[in-house]
Order: sequence, then C-alpha cells, then structure tokens
Amino acid sequence: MPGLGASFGRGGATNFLEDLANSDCIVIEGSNMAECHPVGFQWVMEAKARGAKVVHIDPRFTRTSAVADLHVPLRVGTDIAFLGGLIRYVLDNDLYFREYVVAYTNAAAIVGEEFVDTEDLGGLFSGFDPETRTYDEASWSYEPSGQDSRTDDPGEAAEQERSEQHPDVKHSDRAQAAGSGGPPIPSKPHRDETLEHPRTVFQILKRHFARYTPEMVAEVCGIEPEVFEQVARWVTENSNRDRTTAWVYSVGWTQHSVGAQYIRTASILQTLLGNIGRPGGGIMALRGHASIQGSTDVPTLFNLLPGYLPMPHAMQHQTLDEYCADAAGKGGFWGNKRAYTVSLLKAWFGDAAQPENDFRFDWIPKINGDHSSYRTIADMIEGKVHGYFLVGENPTVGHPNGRMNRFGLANLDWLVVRDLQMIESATFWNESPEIETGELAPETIGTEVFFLPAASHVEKEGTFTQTQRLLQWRQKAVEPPGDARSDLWFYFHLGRILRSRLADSTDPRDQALLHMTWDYPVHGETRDPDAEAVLREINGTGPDGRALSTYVDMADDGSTSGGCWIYTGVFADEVNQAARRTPAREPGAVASEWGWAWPLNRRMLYNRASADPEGRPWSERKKYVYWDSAAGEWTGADVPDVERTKRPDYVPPEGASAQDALAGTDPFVMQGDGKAWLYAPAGLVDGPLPTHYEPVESVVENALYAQQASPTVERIEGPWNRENPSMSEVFPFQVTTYRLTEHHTAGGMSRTLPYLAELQPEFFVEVSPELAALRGLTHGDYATLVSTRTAIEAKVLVTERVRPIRLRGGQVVHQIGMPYHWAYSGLSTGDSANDLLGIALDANTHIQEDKVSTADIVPGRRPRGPELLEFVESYRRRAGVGSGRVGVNGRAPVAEGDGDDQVT
Amino acid sequence: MICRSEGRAFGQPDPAGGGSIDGVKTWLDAWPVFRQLTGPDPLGRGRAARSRGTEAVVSRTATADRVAASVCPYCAVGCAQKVYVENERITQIEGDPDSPISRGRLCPKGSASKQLVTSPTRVTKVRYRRPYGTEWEDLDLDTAMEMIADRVLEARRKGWQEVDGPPENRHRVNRTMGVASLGGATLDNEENYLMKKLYSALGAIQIENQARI
Amino acid sequence: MTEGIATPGGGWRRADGGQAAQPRTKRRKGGRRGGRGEIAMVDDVEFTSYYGRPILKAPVWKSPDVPLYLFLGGAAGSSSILAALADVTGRPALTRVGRYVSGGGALASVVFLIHDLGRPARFLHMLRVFKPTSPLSVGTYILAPFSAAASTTAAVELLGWFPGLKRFGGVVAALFGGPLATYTGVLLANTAVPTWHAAHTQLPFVFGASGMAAGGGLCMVFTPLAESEPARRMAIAGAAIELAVVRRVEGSDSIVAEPYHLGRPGVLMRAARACTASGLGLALLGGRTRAGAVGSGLLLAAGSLLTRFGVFEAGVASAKDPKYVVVPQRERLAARAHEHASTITR
Amino acid sequence: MTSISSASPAFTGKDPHNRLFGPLPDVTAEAGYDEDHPARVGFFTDTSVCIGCKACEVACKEWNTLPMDDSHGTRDVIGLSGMSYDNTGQLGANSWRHVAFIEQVRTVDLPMPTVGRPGDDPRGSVLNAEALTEFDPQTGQSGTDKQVRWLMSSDVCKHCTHAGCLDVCPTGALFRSEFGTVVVQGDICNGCGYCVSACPYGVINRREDDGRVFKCTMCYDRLTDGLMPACATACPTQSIQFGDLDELQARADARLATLKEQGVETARLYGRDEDDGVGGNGAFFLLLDEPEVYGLPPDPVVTTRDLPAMWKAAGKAALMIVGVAATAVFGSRRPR
Repeated sequence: MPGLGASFGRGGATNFLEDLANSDCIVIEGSNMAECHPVGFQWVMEAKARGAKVVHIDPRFTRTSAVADLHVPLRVGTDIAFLGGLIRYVLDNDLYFREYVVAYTNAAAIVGEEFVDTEDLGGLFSGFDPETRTYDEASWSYEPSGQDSRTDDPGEAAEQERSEQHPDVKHSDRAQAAGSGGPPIPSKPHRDETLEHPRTVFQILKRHFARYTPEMVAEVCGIEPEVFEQVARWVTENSNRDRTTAWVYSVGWTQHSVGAQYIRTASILQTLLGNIGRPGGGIMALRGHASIQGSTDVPTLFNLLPGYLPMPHAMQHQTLDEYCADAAGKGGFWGNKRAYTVSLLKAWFGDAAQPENDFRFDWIPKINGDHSSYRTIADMIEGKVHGYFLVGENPTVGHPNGRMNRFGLANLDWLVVRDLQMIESATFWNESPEIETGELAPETIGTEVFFLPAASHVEKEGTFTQTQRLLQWRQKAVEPPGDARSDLWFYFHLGRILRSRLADSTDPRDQALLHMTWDYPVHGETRDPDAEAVLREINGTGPDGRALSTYVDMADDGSTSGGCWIYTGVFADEVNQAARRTPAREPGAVASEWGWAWPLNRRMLYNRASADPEGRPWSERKKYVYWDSAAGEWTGADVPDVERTKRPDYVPPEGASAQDALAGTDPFVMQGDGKAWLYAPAGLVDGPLPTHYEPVESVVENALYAQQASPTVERIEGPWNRENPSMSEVFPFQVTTYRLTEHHTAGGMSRTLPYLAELQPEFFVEVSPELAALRGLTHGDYATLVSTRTAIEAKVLVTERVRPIRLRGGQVVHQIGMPYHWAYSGLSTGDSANDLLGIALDANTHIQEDKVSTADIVPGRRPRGPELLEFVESYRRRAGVGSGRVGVNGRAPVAEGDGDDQVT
Repeated sequence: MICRSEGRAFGQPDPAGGGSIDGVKTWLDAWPVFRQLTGPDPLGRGRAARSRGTEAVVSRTATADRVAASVCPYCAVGCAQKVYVENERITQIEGDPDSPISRGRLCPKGSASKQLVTSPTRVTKVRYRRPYGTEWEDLDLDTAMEMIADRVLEARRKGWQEVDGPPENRHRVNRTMGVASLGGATLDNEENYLMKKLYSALGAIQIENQARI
Repeated sequence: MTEGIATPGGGWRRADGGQAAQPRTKRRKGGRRGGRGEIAMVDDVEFTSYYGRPILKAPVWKSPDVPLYLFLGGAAGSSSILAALADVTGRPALTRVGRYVSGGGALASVVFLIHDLGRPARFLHMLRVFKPTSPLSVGTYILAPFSAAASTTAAVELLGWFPGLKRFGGVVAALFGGPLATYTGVLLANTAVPTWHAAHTQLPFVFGASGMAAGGGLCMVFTPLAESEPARRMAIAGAAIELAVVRRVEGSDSIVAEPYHLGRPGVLMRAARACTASGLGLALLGGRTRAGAVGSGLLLAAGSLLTRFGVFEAGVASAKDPKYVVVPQRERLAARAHEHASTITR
Repeated sequence: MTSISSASPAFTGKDPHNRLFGPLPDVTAEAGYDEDHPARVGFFTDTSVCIGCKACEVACKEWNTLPMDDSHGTRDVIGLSGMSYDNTGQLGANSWRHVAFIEQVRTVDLPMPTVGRPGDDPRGSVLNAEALTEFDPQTGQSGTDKQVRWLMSSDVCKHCTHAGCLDVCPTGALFRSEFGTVVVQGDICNGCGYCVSACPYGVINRREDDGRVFKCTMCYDRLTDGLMPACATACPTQSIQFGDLDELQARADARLATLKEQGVETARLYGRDEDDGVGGNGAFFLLLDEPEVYGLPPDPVVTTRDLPAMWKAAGKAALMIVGVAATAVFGSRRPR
C-alpha cells in the first residue's frame, strides 16, 4: 500500500477494526464493507448505534449503502476529484486541525524552486519524460536546509538517488518498499511554521487543489453539490480535538490506474483533519484475503524482501553497502536498514553469512525492471518462462484478461497447481473458453500439469496476518486427506529434494541453496515441518540464541538474525505471541493480548499523534496514548508508537541518526523527517500530489486537465490485451467489477460449496432501467458484453440501485455492475467477468485497473465457437484498434508479423 | 399390537423385558396418550409428546473430542473460529466469541467453512496431465515431487542469467527467469517465508502473490 | 412472474408522505380472468406482496388422494348410519348395500389416507397421541374404529358369518359414521388456507350434506327400488342442503370466495353444482324408477365428488396467491383500526 | 399417583390453563413442564441493522445439514431468481432462515430532476440538510431525483405462542420444548402434511424426497448445550438477537423508541404483541415497512382459535346426518 507508506511511513491500516466503534463519522469509500467484510462491519454498526454518521461513497448502491446515513453515487473512477474537493473545502474554510498540521505534518516544509505543479503543466508535474513515460522526481524535492543532509556515505547516496530515477528502477515497484519505513529522502527540509511561504507544502496544496471546487466535483463526479457539502460538513464537524472521522477503503481504490494516489488523497485529507493516530480516526485499509497483509509483510512479491526491504536492484545494489547507502545515517527507524538486512541474511544463510563475505548479499538475486505477475504472463506467451507454480491462486478467473492468462499457461513447459478443488487454472488445457473457440487445443498444448491437493486452513498450523496487521495463530485440527499437504510441507520437501540433488555441486550458483538454513523439525507420518520453528526464525534470535523481543535489538554485525524484522517480537520470550487468545475486557477495548500485531504489538499506528505536542491528550474523549510526566514515560491504552521514554520535548542533537534523529514531537517514526507527508517529495512514481485523471478506459473527457489519463500508466501490449479507446461509441458504457458477500474472489472456495453457490447461483450483471430500455435488455434474460478482449454473457438484473449519471452538456454515463466470481467449473457457473477486462497498471504498484473499464452490452447470448472470435474482431475493427487474432497457443500470429508487441 | 409397535418406535426401551407390572408401567409411560391422561400436558403439546429421539438429543459441540482454535480463511477481517473434531472428523466450525475483532460472528463464507474443508469435491489425489495429453492421469505423490524437482532444476538452468541489461547498462543479476510463482493470499506467513527463501536461494525472482492484485 | 425492478413508491410509508403510498381500493366484485392470479390480479385489488410470492405454503396433500378420502369418508359415514337404521327397520337389502358402501369406503379411505403420508410406514404414529386440537388426530380416532367396524361388518355380511356381530359392528360404525362424514370439514377448515378457513362453520355442513348425497346416492344405485326410498330421501335432503350451503360459501362477499369461481376450482364447482342439481331433480322426479335411481344416485355421487375436488382445489389456489392472505387481513386490521381510531396512530 | 384429567375444557377453548389463543404468560408450563423449566427463549430480528449477508442462512444449513435448493424450494437445484439478491426465495424444508431483499425507490417531490451544474437551476437542489439528516436506516440517499432504499430482513419460524402447526400435528411430532420453542421430532413425523397448511406464515414444509416436514428448531440441540442458535451466533451485526423472550421484548421496545425518536416513522414491531392472533411470537421482528412487503401476513391468526366453533359445527352436522337419515328411514314406507 504505497499510498499509505509514502504518506505515513508504513503501508498498513493505521487503525484497527474495533476502533471504528470510537468514530464520530465513518466514510466508506472504495469499499463495499458490509458485503466484503461483513463481520468487520459490525464495528461500523456499533459506531452508528452510538450516534456516528456513516457515509458510503460508491458508484453502486450496495448493501453498505443500504445501512449508511448517506450514499453518494459518484461516477466510477472519480474519487480523487471528490476527495480533492474535500481538501479544498477544508483548506478554504480553515477547517484543518492547525496545531496538528503544523506539528505533525510536512505542511511547513519548503519545496525546491524547480517543482512545477500540474496547474501549470496541463496536468503533468515537472520532470516528465514522455519517451519513457516516467518522472524524474528530483524537481519534487524539499529545499535542503543544508545543515542535516547527513549520511554515512554521501557519494554513494547521491549515486543511489541518481539511479533511483532510471526507468528500470521505476518499473520495479520501489514505491511498495515504503510498506514499512517511508521512502528515503535526501535531507530534512526548511520549515516555515507560519505556513505562509509560497513554496511551503501547505501553500502548494492550496494551489494544487484550488480548482477542485464543489461545482467541479459535482461536474466530474456527477453528484449534487449539496451532497458534497453534506459530506464535507459531516466530516469536518467530526474532526477536531473532541471528535474523529475514519476513512475506510479497499480494492475499490487500489485497483485503479491511479490507485496509490487515491489513497494519498485520503491520507492528505485525514492528515489535515488531524485524524491519523487517534482513536476513531485513521485510514482503514481493508484487505480482501485472510493473509494478504502477511503476503506483503513476508512477501512473495518480486520487488520486496521480508519487512518491506526492497529487492536488490541490479543497477543500484551490487553490495550490501550500496544496498544500505540510502538509509544509512538517516532519521527514523529506516536508519537501521542495515541491521534488518544483515539479520535477514543471517536467518537465511546462517553461518555461511559472515561480515567478510558481505553476509552473502551476493546470493540474493537481483531485479532490474518489472517482473510482476502480468509481465510474467506476457513473458510466458513469449516462451521465456518454463515453469510456473500456482499456489492457491486461480489467475485464469481472478485476474483480468483471462484469455491472456490462459495463453500464458499454454506456453509453459510445466505448471504446478496446488489447491483444494480442481480450479479453472488447472483445467485450461481442456475446458477453457478458448478450447471452444479453437484458439487452444489439448493437442497443441505442451504444458505438463501437476495438480497437487493442498491442505485446508484447519489441516495445518500457522499464522495469518489480517487486515489490521494482526498475526493470529491457527492450530491444526485434523490431518489433511489423502495426498493433500500444506504448502509448508511442499516447499520444505521440494527444497530438501533439490538440496540433495545438488549436494555435491560446486557451482557458485548452487551455493545459496546448499548453504541456506533448511533444518526445520518435522512431525508425524507425513513429516510436516514445524511451523512454529519457522515463525521463530522469522522473529529472529539474539546473540544468546534466544528469541528477540524487538527489532530495536537487531544488530548489523551478524550477531542477530531475523527473517522479517517487522515481525520481531511475535516470538518474544520464546512464546508464540500470535497464539494468545485472551479476550478484551470490554467490546472495542484494545485487546493487546489477543494475537500479536506488528510493529511490536501496536494496535494503532502513529498513536503518539493522539496526544498534543506536549504529550497531553487532545481531549479527554479522545485520550489514547499520552506522556506521563511523573513516570517519565508514554502510557495509555496501546503500546506507544514512540520510544517509551522519549520525552515530548526531546530535540535531536546534531548528528543523531535513525530514531534518535526524530524529535519527541515526531509521531511518524518511520519517515525520515518524522512527519506525515501531505506532499510526497519521493516514493511515488506518478507525482507528489494526487491529480484527477480519467481511467484508462473512460467514456468521459477529463474536465480538470488536458491530460486525459494518468501519464505513467503501464501497459502490456499484444493482440491478447487490446485497449478500448476512451470516449468511443463502440464501447459506450462504463463497467465496474466487484465481489458479492456470498462468494470469494475467483470462486474456488465458494462456487464449489452448495451453501454458497445456491445463494448467488449464476453470473449476472446489474444495469439501470434506463440502460435496459436503451439497449432492450430484459430482466432475467441474457445479455452479451463486449470489449476488445472478448465477449461474455450474463443474466441481467435490472435495478434502480444502478443509475445513469447525467453530466453537463447532457452526456449520460451508464454504468454496468459486474461481479467477477464466475467461470465454468463448480456448482454455480457462468462466463468470467475478468475475461472482459484488459490489463493496465498503476505504475506504483503494478496493480491493474479492474474497477473501471468500458464495454458494449447487447441483449441475448453471445456467439459460440469461432463465431465469437469474429464477433469480437468486428468490434475491434469498428473501434479502430489492432487485431486480436493470435496464432497457436495464443502466440503472435506468424503471418501478420504484428510488431506492436512490446514485450521484449 | 398397535401400542407395542408404537412403543418400539418412540418409547423408552423396556428394561424389565415386559410381562411384569413394572414392564407394563414403563410401556404405558412410553405411550404419550397415557402420559397425556396422567400428566400435566393433557393436550399432548409438550412434555407428553417428547420422543425417545428428543430425549437423546445432544449437541455435537458437546460430544466433540477436541476444539481447535483457528482463523477464517476467507477475507482479512481475521475472524476467530472454533473447529470441533470428533473421531478425527470435523463436525462443526463456528465463530469464537472470545475474539475481540469478530466477537464470535461469521459471514456466510466463514459460516460455510466446514463445507469448504469437508467438501466431497475436494481433490485429494495427485493429478497429472502429460504434455499434449488429453486426460488426467494418476500419479504417486513422491514421484510427483521428484518429477517437479527435476523440472525446477531444468527450468532454472534454462533461464539462468549471470548478467542482464543492454551492453551500456549491464549488471550482475545471478538469477533465473525460468521459474515463476504466483501464490494466493491465503498462504500462511510461514509458508510465504519458506517460499521466498527457497525461491531466492534458487535465484528465482518472478515470485508474486495475490497481494499484487 | 417475478420482478426485479422495484416498484416506485411500493410500500414505502413515511411520515412526510402523509398517507400510505397507495390507497387500498375496495375489491370489485367478481374478479376477471387472472391468468395465474399473481401480478395479473393487481388491477383487481391493490395490495403489496413480496414479488407476488405466496405467503402461505400450498397444502402438500395430494390430489386425488385427499379429495377422494373426503368423498369416501362422507359416503361411508352416511351410508353406515343408513345401514344401521335400515337394519333396525328390517330392510336387509339396503342394510347390505349400506354396509358394503361404508365398509368399502372405509377401507379405501384408509388406503388413500396412508398413501398421502410422506412416510406411510409411520401411519401408526397417528395413534401415538390424542390431540383434540388436531382434527386429523381426532379423525384418526374416528376413522380407526369406524373402518375396523365397518369393514368387519361388510366382510361378515359378505361371508354371511356371525349375524349377531354384524349388527353390533353396524351400530358401532354408525356411531362413528356421522363424525367421520363431518370432521373432514373441520380438517380442511382448521388451516391457515384462506378459502377453507373462512368457511369454517359451514364446511362441516357442506361435507356432511355432500356425504349424505353421496352415501344416499350410492345406496340408491345398488339397492332394489323396494328398499331404496330411505336412501333416496337422504340423498335428496343431502343434495339440497349441499347446494344451499355451498351457495352461501361461494357467494360470500369476502375476497377469499373468489377461488371458487376462477380457474380449475371454478370449473369443478360449477360441474359439481350441475351434477348435484340435476341429480337432485332426477331423484325427485324419477328416483322411484330403477333407471332414475341409478342415474340420479350416480349424479349425486359425482356431484359430491366434484364438490370435494372443487373445495380442495379452491383452497389450494387461495394459499398460492398472497392476495387472499393480505387483503382480508388488511380489511380486518382496518376494521379494528376503525374501532380504535381515536387511540391508534400509525 | 396418576389422575385422569379431562381434555374437554381445553376442547372448548375455555380452559383457563389451555387456551387456544390470546396471551399466555408461561407457554412452557402450559405444555406440561415443571415450574423450574428454563425461561422461554426467542429471536428478535432487528431488520434496521440487517446487511443481507445471509450468514444466518448458511450457519443454519451448516449446523442442521440441510440440502441446497433454489428459490422455489426445489432440492439440489440452483438458479437465479431475479428477486434482487434473494435466491433463497422462501422459508421451507431446506431453508430455515430466509433473507428477503426489497428494493424500493421513490421520486423526490421537489423540482430539479437531473444532475447538473449548480446554478443551472435557480430553485436549488432537491436536497437540504434537514432532508438528509432524517433518513431511515436502510435508506441510502442517492443525491439525485430518486431515493433508493434496500430493505433486508432475515425471516425465520416464529415459534408462536399458539402454534398452528403444533396444534394440528396428529402424531405429536411437533412439540413445545422446555425452552418454549416449537420443534419437529424427526423420529416421529409421518409426513401427514397437516402442519404445512396450518402455519399462517408459510414456514414449515415437507421435503418431498424425505417425506417428513422440517423447519427451524431454534437449534434445540445447541440450546441443550447452552449455546445460541447457529444463525444468531453468526449474525455479524446483531440483527438476529437470541435470548430470553421477555428480555428481548424489552430490548425491542427500547430500540423502537430510539428509532421513533430519530424520526424513523416507518419502524414497527411485528410479532411482539401478545394480543395478536397467535398470542405473540417467540421470534419477532422490527420492520421498516408493512409486513406484507417482506412476505409476512399482516394479521395472522392461529387457525385453532376457531376450532371450538368448528367442532361445534361438525357435531351439529353429524347430528344433522343422523336426523336426516332417521327421518329418511322412518319416514319411508316400510318395505313389504
């Protein structure tokens, strides 16, 4: 979540679900919380029962809207405009929390003279290179204060900064490395605490958002100005010393071409209102999977090492020194990057990692560009990838452009699928839609497929990290059936076999494998590795061999180890803290002994900000963590997110580094300057401030700027991933995809279950009565949806909950709602919504824009077989886009030699 | 005759074996009409109408051999679950009221967890599809593991890169582009950790997760 | 048949709106052809429902089993009384026919009753309790002795054994015969099925009278003219009462009488009336001839049978349409609200 | 010592201890349980906080191992019903909880039907602050000319004080439990189907391939273990509340008062009134519209309320037969 990381220093939700009950106003935007997180939603209902206002801002009227006090039906893809409007409202009416803003944010920081805003460049910031479609962030920097741009290795740091701007580095998702620890900044800025200097962040903010007037918001979002004003009033009336407002978002924000900037906009607003780090405030990021937070904390992501350490980049990080140069000597906890990295290397390579061999930093493979999932799929079609593991993932249904995904799988040498049920990604070779169209055939597909049954969540032990960064241990209830095994078993034993195969190898490339620590105790007949031993390794151990209690104790000399520094403490005192199950004393209270939250069991991040600069609670009502001057320490309901005995009036001495470089009034301890960033001088590749761009596929012209869509959008081009032109009559309707309460993502865990399948038994799309009339769609009958990717059919639900939006000039925007759970397998079946979508990515995250696209809709069922190909091709021709015809197994057609395939 | 068969159908077992006065009494007690006529439930709407099955009702939460503490595998709210096990079979999964987050509640998916783990359509045997094959085949798990190990080493070799980049910008990368991985976000932290560790040691970098999506 | 588009204003009452979103207009008499009686009926009366779905579960009782059971019970019950009285008054032929009809009817009705159970093997569970609140329980305790007595009597009549037992059995059957013929009216009426329940004080008479028409009619058919006069008289009286009471039931001003006039039940009820009325006429005019007796007896039996089917199906139809639940209940509420108008606020 | 008690006063509906309708302070004792029986338990379903997640449906099916079915109750079949998000359709033998979804829109009576720029319409907006603050629960304000509201409500067996199904059951399969609930005993039911027609709410139904009837048992087995019913345990927003009935009634009254205070004029309790046709429900509801909107009968009456009159009529009709037969026999000429 780089949007949060770049703003506050950590990429996780700032608060916890139970804390929503303490809110005075809750705005749910970009999330259908009641449907997708029903149990978490109880805390919203709790707050509502206590008198809080609940606002739901969403293009669709959902089950969340149904119980909200106000539903704001904004046009899909216009959240930045709406939030930008709120920011302007707050600034113009002096409704920001001035004391908080001055003390805890970078509002007072002065930005360098080279920075030019979108207001002056037609929607672009300074530093844009149209050739590579990337920004050079240099001009976005703070004006250096000169005195404290200290680093241990200035030369190397400067080199790092230069290479940071290289497109290859840009494409490797550095932003996400701000998941814990904000992006490194070269220096602390000059500050003007009067906020009057024209180049202060505050004044820049004012100018940047000046054009987001209520009228403009109404125009862009398609809502009444009065509705906007109502939201603005509720939010600002409930954001002050005594009251707090919480913002809740989910993939309704992240899955956009400017998803990270959506979150940034909310971060700016919430920071201005003084709602971060305070009870009932914050930004609640709702993650959609049991351990999706854990999967980024302990990442299986190409660009990250555990604990949000970036994956070493070939251009920048050939040695450990180079790797740590950007952080060495810097302020904030990021300053200890070397200790975290060395501890990781010790955890992985044990005795083989020694100071004299650079702790075997060279054994970590290097990245040099985008190696993300979608790029990899394109590489597969090109035949560049030979083997693929799918571990509990069903990309041919769950990822946009299923057809492209299937072509990728069809060009592998081998594929290993591990799942509970026979999912569509394992049967692509004989059951997929492309078999029907003749584009694929078992006889031409050489992919060897291994389906290995997996153990379910009750058949193995381990931890999930849920949405509020909380690790919870699961006990094993029963043995898995038959050949089913845990993924821990699979990887442990695969590693064991590989190591024994290469036992005698002297090849340098095999040494990492042979020397890594891989001696976990095993249990039972199946020799299942001990998950607790793995968790203890993740936690790390100190020089005495005992489990570490805090990452502060990590050293860079090799005396400590730890597989994921932010998880250090989960095994404190040699106790599995994640397995604790002590209930809270009362509902909504901080249950510090239920599970374990990173960092260091803090439930609310930045909670130092719940007290004023002197350390006193802002108000009795919102008392949380405060300075106890008698005891000389921070105290309160939660673990303070500041060193326990750091006085509020502490001023860092000259030359201090890491946490010691932060003052007692700096609550954002992971940021180099200890402040929340209203303006992000670094960390995001598409701008220091959010800007409204239309989605990549939009039927509307950008009313705010000449720049239609985000200039940095990443595209993967090929005949299998064409893009619908914006404002095209061929694809005149906006489409948005979503989940239903009754199903789970790609459906492997729900369409196969009778009790869930019967609740939402068929694929359907939701359309307004107006669109139904316009296109002759009949409630309960089939309709066919067409894009440049393919055509799919769905039952039609005509409902007033979906409504057309009329814009100035009479343009009517019709929006089609499309849940994406279905495919051809299981009890409940249908075409797959994701087949309709293309892949266009937020350059910060490589997350696709599947919350908004365009399509056409016509009554009746879609053509079958090869006729379907011609049907879709006719749309492509009419829209003037390249052909979608492919050769064998989806490879580029030989005859046409169609050279627009950029994948090289 | 009617009563006798009825007695067997719903009455209490006859410990005295019949014939004795006690036996008749037990047998009569078992006939609800008798209980209606002699007890406080003359209309036969409650106590008199109770069957043998009803008297024997016991909650399967009460007969479980053990209860495992677990967490729902669907969304990221992290609702705590109690997993009831009897005879090594899961008999019930429900919310744990102690959880400060979920307070024992579950959504429809969480409530369907038992069906998820006991589903008859779960695949429990290794399936194998050979290149250009048209059918699934059976495969022994150990054999499958060995075959996968072979293929990983081969793909790693084929995709190995010492250096990469255009001539003017060439750097050591020490990696393989031959093996890629995509995990779901229902993987445990421990599993993710071993995956990242093993893949990194192998030099594989195209390691991705649902978290990207 | 279901609509997904919300009806504007449907059922949405708010203080600011003042009055209910839609006025409930008074039903127009008759009712027009309403297809399957769901949305199509809306133009007739206005009422709100959940997607036009039934509120009640339609009876799961099978047709023809249950209507036949009702018919046979009525015929058997009334003819058992006839037989007993004929026995007392020395009419051996009528006695014999009456016993055969009641015995045969009893046996067959038991068969139909058991066949209608979801778990026929558990028929004897009926004797587990005695529930005065359950017409079926009471009916079981009527049917059991009746069928035992009537069928035994018929059997010994056929075989010619134990004349003494015969008379005793006949009397026992006759004692239960009346309740058997009329309890079935309570059986149907003691339900939530609107059309049945609305006629709850009349249905026993409909069924009792219809049973006499059927029992009398069948006895007429098989009894020589010399002894058939009591059967004819009972049949005539039964048919007359049946026609009169059915007319009152069907002609009720309540909307729940509507199903008697619509669709299949409407056809059945009209056919029943035609058969019964013509049977009655024929019995009156030509019932003293053999051919007339046979013809009118059969017509009356057929009329009785059709009445049972008609009443049964009208009830089923009323359970399937929420209109027949909502409208009368709304009227009831409105009447009550009117009573307490000063104290009730909506 | 056993004594033969007479059922006849009950038969007339006049027995003060065995009334067939009207309020019953202790329905459990009525059914023959001792003084120290557990308190009567029930459900209070507050639809104003229902989010339509259907957890209740699934939790119920998991606990009671019910088959899947479509919106018409057809077993092992699924299909889209088209009734908003309701694909369960009804309560029945296979679905003991049913969440209804009702989509309602109404036009805002003020001018300016379309969205446009401010200033386009000098009369201003349809929305003003007062209008916005007094919305019902489950009322989304959608910022244009139309208001949308989406009602959701989890229906269940009402466990009536005077339960028609129980009263008419000829085998005693349906019985009043010690908790005051109404339960089918699967080892007794012979599938006569009488209860199906007797239920004024259309709750209980026969599973055709099984032959027996099924409905909510309020998780009788769980109650014996001191647990809440599965649906109430799962319900994320406490829309379904389980507890002692008198306590729930007090809670419901307070909730209604709160909503009324907030100006939610459409709120009302359903099944709470002990003077209604079924003597009040063990499972009652807070609704935001008329009952029939949710598929509930507006004024249900237990059919046995009229049973004494029916028996009287049946007795008279039986006498009529005897009378007519006697007249016919004795009035006819004796055969020679």
